[in-house]
Amino acid sequence: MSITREKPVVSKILQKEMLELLSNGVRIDKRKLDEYRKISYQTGIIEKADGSALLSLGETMVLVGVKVELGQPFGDTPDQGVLVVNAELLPLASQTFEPGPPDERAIALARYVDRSIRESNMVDLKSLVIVPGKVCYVVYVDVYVLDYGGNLIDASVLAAAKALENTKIRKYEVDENGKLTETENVENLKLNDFPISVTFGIINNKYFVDPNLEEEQTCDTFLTFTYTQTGNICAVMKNEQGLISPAQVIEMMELGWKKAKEISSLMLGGQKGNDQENIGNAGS
Amino acid sequence: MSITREKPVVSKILQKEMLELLSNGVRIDKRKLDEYRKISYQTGIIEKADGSALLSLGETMVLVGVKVELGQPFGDTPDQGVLVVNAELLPLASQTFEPGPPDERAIALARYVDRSIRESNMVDLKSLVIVPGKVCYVVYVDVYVLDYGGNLIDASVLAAAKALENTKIRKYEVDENGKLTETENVENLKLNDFPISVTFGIINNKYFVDPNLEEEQTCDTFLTFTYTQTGNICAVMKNEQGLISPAQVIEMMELGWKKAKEISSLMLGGQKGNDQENIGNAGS
Amino acid sequence: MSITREKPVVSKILQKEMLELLSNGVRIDKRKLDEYRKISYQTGIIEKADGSALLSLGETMVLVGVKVELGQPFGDTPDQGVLVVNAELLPLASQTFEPGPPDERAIALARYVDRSIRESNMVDLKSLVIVPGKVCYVVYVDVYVLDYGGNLIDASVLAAAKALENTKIRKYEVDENGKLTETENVENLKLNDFPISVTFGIINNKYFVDPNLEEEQTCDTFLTFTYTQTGNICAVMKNEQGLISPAQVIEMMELGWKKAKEISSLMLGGQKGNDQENIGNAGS
Amino acid sequence: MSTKRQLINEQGIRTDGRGVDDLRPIKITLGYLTHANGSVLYEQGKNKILAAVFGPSEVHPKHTELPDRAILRVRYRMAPFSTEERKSPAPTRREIELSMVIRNALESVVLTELFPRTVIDIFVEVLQADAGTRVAGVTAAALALADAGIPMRGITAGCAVGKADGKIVCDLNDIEDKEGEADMPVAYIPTLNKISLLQMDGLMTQEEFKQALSKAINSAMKVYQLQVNALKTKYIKREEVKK
Amino acid sequence: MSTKRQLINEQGIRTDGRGVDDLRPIKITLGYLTHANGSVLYEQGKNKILAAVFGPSEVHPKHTELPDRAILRVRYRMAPFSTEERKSPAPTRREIELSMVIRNALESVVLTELFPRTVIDIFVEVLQADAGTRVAGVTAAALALADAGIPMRGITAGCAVGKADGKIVCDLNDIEDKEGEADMPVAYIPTLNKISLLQMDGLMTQEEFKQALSKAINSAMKVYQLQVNALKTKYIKREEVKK
Amino acid sequence: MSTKRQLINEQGIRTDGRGVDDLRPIKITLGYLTHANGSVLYEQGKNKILAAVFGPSEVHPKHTELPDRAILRVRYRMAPFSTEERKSPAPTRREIELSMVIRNALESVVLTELFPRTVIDIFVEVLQADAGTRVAGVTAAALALADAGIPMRGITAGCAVGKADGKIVCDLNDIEDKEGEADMPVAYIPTLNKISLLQMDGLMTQEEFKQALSKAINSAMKVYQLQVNALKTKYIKREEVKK
Repeated sequence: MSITREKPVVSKILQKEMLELLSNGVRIDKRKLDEYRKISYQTGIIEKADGSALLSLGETMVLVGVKVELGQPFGDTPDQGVLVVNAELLPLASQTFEPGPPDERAIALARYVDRSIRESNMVDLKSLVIVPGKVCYVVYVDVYVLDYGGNLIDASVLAAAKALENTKIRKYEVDENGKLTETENVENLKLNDFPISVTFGIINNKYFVDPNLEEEQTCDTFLTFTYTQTGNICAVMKNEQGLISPAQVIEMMELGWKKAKEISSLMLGGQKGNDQENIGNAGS
Repeated sequence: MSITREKPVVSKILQKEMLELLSNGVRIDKRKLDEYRKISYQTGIIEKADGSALLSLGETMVLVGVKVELGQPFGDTPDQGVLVVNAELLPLASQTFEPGPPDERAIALARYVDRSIRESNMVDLKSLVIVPGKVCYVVYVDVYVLDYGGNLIDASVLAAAKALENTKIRKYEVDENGKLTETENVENLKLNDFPISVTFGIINNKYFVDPNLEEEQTCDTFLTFTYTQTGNICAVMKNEQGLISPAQVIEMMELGWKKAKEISSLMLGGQKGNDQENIGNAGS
Repeated sequence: MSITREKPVVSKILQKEMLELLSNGVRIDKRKLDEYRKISYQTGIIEKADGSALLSLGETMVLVGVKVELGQPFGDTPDQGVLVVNAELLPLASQTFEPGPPDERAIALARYVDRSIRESNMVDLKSLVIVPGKVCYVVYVDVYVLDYGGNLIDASVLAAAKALENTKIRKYEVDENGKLTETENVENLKLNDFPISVTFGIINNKYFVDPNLEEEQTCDTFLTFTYTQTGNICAVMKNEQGLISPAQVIEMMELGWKKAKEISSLMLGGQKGNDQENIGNAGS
Repeated sequence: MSTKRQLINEQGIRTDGRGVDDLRPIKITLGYLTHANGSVLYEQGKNKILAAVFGPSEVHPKHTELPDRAILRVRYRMAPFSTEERKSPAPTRREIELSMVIRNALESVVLTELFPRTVIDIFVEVLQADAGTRVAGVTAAALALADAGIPMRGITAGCAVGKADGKIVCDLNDIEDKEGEADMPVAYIPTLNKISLLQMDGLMTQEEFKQALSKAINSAMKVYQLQVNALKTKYIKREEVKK
Repeated sequence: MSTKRQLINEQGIRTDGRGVDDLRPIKITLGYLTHANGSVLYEQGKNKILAAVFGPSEVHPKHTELPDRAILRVRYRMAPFSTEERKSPAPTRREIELSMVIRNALESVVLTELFPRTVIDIFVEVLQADAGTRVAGVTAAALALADAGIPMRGITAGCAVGKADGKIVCDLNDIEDKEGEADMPVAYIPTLNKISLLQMDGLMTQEEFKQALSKAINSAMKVYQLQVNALKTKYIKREEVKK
Repeated sequence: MSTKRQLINEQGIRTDGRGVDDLRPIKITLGYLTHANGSVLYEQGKNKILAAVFGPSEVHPKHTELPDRAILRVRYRMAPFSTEERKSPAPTRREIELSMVIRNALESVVLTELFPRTVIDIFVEVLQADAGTRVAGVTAAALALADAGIPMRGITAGCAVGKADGKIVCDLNDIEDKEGEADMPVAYIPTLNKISLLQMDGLMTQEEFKQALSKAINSAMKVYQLQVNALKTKYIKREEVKK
């Protein structure tokens, strides 16, 4: 059962102020309507993971760890490896997150991150087969939300993509009898793309990118687009209960691609040979 | 833990009227004590299932879908296929059914349907072995209660039997190395019998067949017999909390067989070469 | 989540009396500070188990059943059998035990019994391998708490050890192809030691052995040592929320060993060739 | 159920030496536990059933209480070591069904209307299983309720009958249960001449069913005598202690 | 998603004979169930979706009620026999997500503020699945809500569009869903010109996305006409009965 | 535990270059999170433990509150990527036990009586595990509680000692934990000279146990100094900001 949740109380005064500012094209934290908060990330900080990235987007902080294990391909895709995405809304990230197994919000988040990676064809699943139909790599992507300051989706998609980029896999040799031997070689995961997601908050028919926590609690609804590096759309999700006009959907799709290009240059900028902290600002 | 449930409230006036009518051998819906409500059924309506039947008994409606998959025989019966019965009391069937995993009522229903099919030897389990001890057919019978108007047991047993009668299985060829090849051939399940269950409601030492919803909420207790086509008894269950005298048990057993024969001729009447709607009335 | 539980209410008068007596070195049930309640046990009473022991310690009663099945060694210990300890705080043992899956208290109890057996090296896990890496014995130790009168840990460790001593395993022959054949031979489990646990209750910096139910409800905290037969310590656990001074920890460790030797002679006394009732008293 | 070996020989003797109408040895130990309000260890053949009762007690959560009577909470469980193959500790569908079946058998005999807004907890733990555990469980629960002083309309006595080698036999043992042709657990209150639990699975003719029901009632009467004796003995002991 | 066989032929005809903009046959049976307050059997191609509504009712547990409006509880489930391979009865992550997605689509159209401190239960049972079940579920739920007499801002009509063999096609069938390049479920309220559900996965250019959205809205309009006709027919029948 | 390789060489140097009494490098980052009332990232060797505190807050459900003090809720979890082999996200029995063990260690030092009818939530998330996580968790939780301004009787400092190659060593690393002969986690409150957590598994003589306890307390004192320094630094910074 999915059950209506009580919305967190945002003071009426704040809400009114927010709406007045918005009608003048400004936001309560002084950002412009199309301005992201500061994005920064570190990769490789969890040595025991095969790949990891800690990403902060304003006050939101997400840690993604990737583990690669051996497993069996699915029956209907014997020539592909397996990708598993899981998300945990840790209760220490927000008093509104309950301890316990992932609830519908965590599941929807994990499934959206999964779609963004899978449909963009980011991870080359065919390269993850070792013995077709028998043995393959299983790539576990665990999204750990550490601090919840709004816009979890963008932070999670970007952190997951960055963690996958950071992932190394151990190579195996297969002899003629199909027996596996672990080698000393490690390689990067073979990647085809780098998906970028852009989320809009919508209040009273006004939309803006990257809602922060207070905006998120006030918004009528949300719309997220994930773009490939060439500007294709690989995933879309409307979230929460409000309504959107078709015309605005198209406007957001176009503005989203503009923002995605900015974020992309930030995310891919310092990649080569550098696993250290990388701070940038996609805003303005 | 099995916990006493609050009985649904039936108005005192209705209850009094029901008892007065009963003492004159009549029921609130004008039926005689030994009269069933109208039974009708359709088979084969779920094309993606290997067998299916939608059966209504008065206001009660049950959909049974059968899926046949390959699996492994149990260790102690290497020469038999596997039969699995599951029942769901869908919350849309009644506001008294809670969403969630099957509760004790659903489990007891599934287990009674299982016993009726298994102990009547309806499904020839030995015919479901493909490679003894290794591969067999697993027959999943899923009982879906869509509308709850009393007497779920009879409706479920009959619908399950009808769905099994409607079930086709794909044949496999086994070569000398034990390798399986799917063929184009489909066959009917091999059946040995057709169990008929008859349920009695008992109030104030009066009994009658096929209680409807209001009667069910008023009854002290219930007694169900399942009969094979030759009049043997293959399953019995007293349900709910009241008491029954031994003499009445025997009376009901004998009356039950009379009703079972009537229901049987209705259920088996239009069988041959006809998977279409089949409406009949076992009452009077 | 581990959540603070409300302590059962012990009357203030009783509590006051208990403390006054303790300051004079006496206890509410007249025992001395270092005196155990009566311990008695019976072994082999569950014929369908491969080993069993029913042990009572004052009003506490614990039944342990051991089942030995075939299974697979863990990947990292291909040359060892498997030991699994489970504990159930049956709701009939105390109104404070809830029905349902084992809670944190039951899990902590099971894990402590496990550690006592495993770290003492009581069960020779290497002797439980049949085909290295492939087939081994899996020894299931199920601790069933029947009556809760305080000091479950000592009763459970002793009952588990006694049940393991009572355990017989069926021998298998392995042919050159690695095929197993069950033989008629049964043997005792190969044991290397017999762990004895000693639990202290601590109130107001006073400590005493083997707290009974009322003492347990009043204690600040508890400390348990498990000793091997040669006086080594193989497991320690502080339980519940109070504090202990380091000096007292060492005093208890030393006193504990004195008590362990007494209990040990009682537990091992009547062992040889005798599976019948065996009553003794480690106290005084 | 398919017959694999001879369960009754030419002299009418069963695999464990009993005649067709004989019950297995029964042993009743009332007040087996210290902390429960009522308890019993009930042994019938190799069955070892521990039953205990708590209450009437306050109901938590509050909204499950009933204004006009006590609710019953019944749990039937088999110990992991109670059966030939180890049973997983997680409750099976069978255990969930039998908890309900036992509760249904007890609801009408306990005078719940005397204790409105309370709960009576009944726990049936099968420590060793040897066929007929659900009716042994009802028998034991009735004894534990009596031991706890809970007023009842009558003492419930349970016994299973069944069919083995084509004959109706009383109080099936484990082999007869597994290899026989039918199993029929019955719980009966002799003082009321009423049945509170009745199930059957297997194959019987209608004539056999009649005979089986009659034999079940006779067997329950024998169990009832032992229940009454055990309760009397304990009551007399208590009275003697009082003097 | 990878194209494995031809989904649209040279004449622009799809595997099931439809043109790219055609919907599958739709059948609406209002009031299918007796006991629910509103219900419908909604069939679209081989999809068979049963939706039912109960309420507004009292909320249990009490603390989940809201002082200013009704809460919605939505459950979307697929029957074990609804798919090619049997689906385990335990809820999947997909079913949990879709229950939420459907609830979100309905929250803004139901006039929940008219029924403070109550709950409206909406059950969507997929008896047979044939692609597009979530939007068929929203369409069905909207009909069941109307059948139950729950006031709404407008009737929601759902339809999926997608991309197959490089073309945008309406109302994907099962093969197109599995082997096509993109799937885009949309729910739309024609009287408000608003979208209440929008998802997409697969690969589309921005131009294709625009085209797809426009085709989705056109398809939803067709569904809407059938919804309105079904509701009118039932309403007229009721009126006639009254005379 | 069986010794497989040399853990301490002839010069008394451990596999990671430490002497037997040396702790691993410790790094304390107070206020790591924005939304928790108190938080810390605690690193010890490769351990990365994130601890955070919320409260005192209202209790839901109401009936679990206590009239005379705050209740504590503690959750200890290991991230799936924190260990060599991926850990399933479902809580293990070990995590359930350790949540309780950590709660027990904190109950007596938090001044819960100051906040009746409230709850204090303490979350310990192991982002990377490298032996000794339960005591690192207590150390981190104490820092997060202090960071949240929750009054305590004293600051708790935890450290594990153990036995490797027959010697008592401080602050076991992962290899020593797995291949050593004993592991003994201890939490200690220096200002009270009291132990709040004590466990041991492995084999030690009584003499070794005494030595181990003494070394554990010395190690905890070192941890305590670092805790105090970190808290002072943050306090001074705050004061400076105020000026």
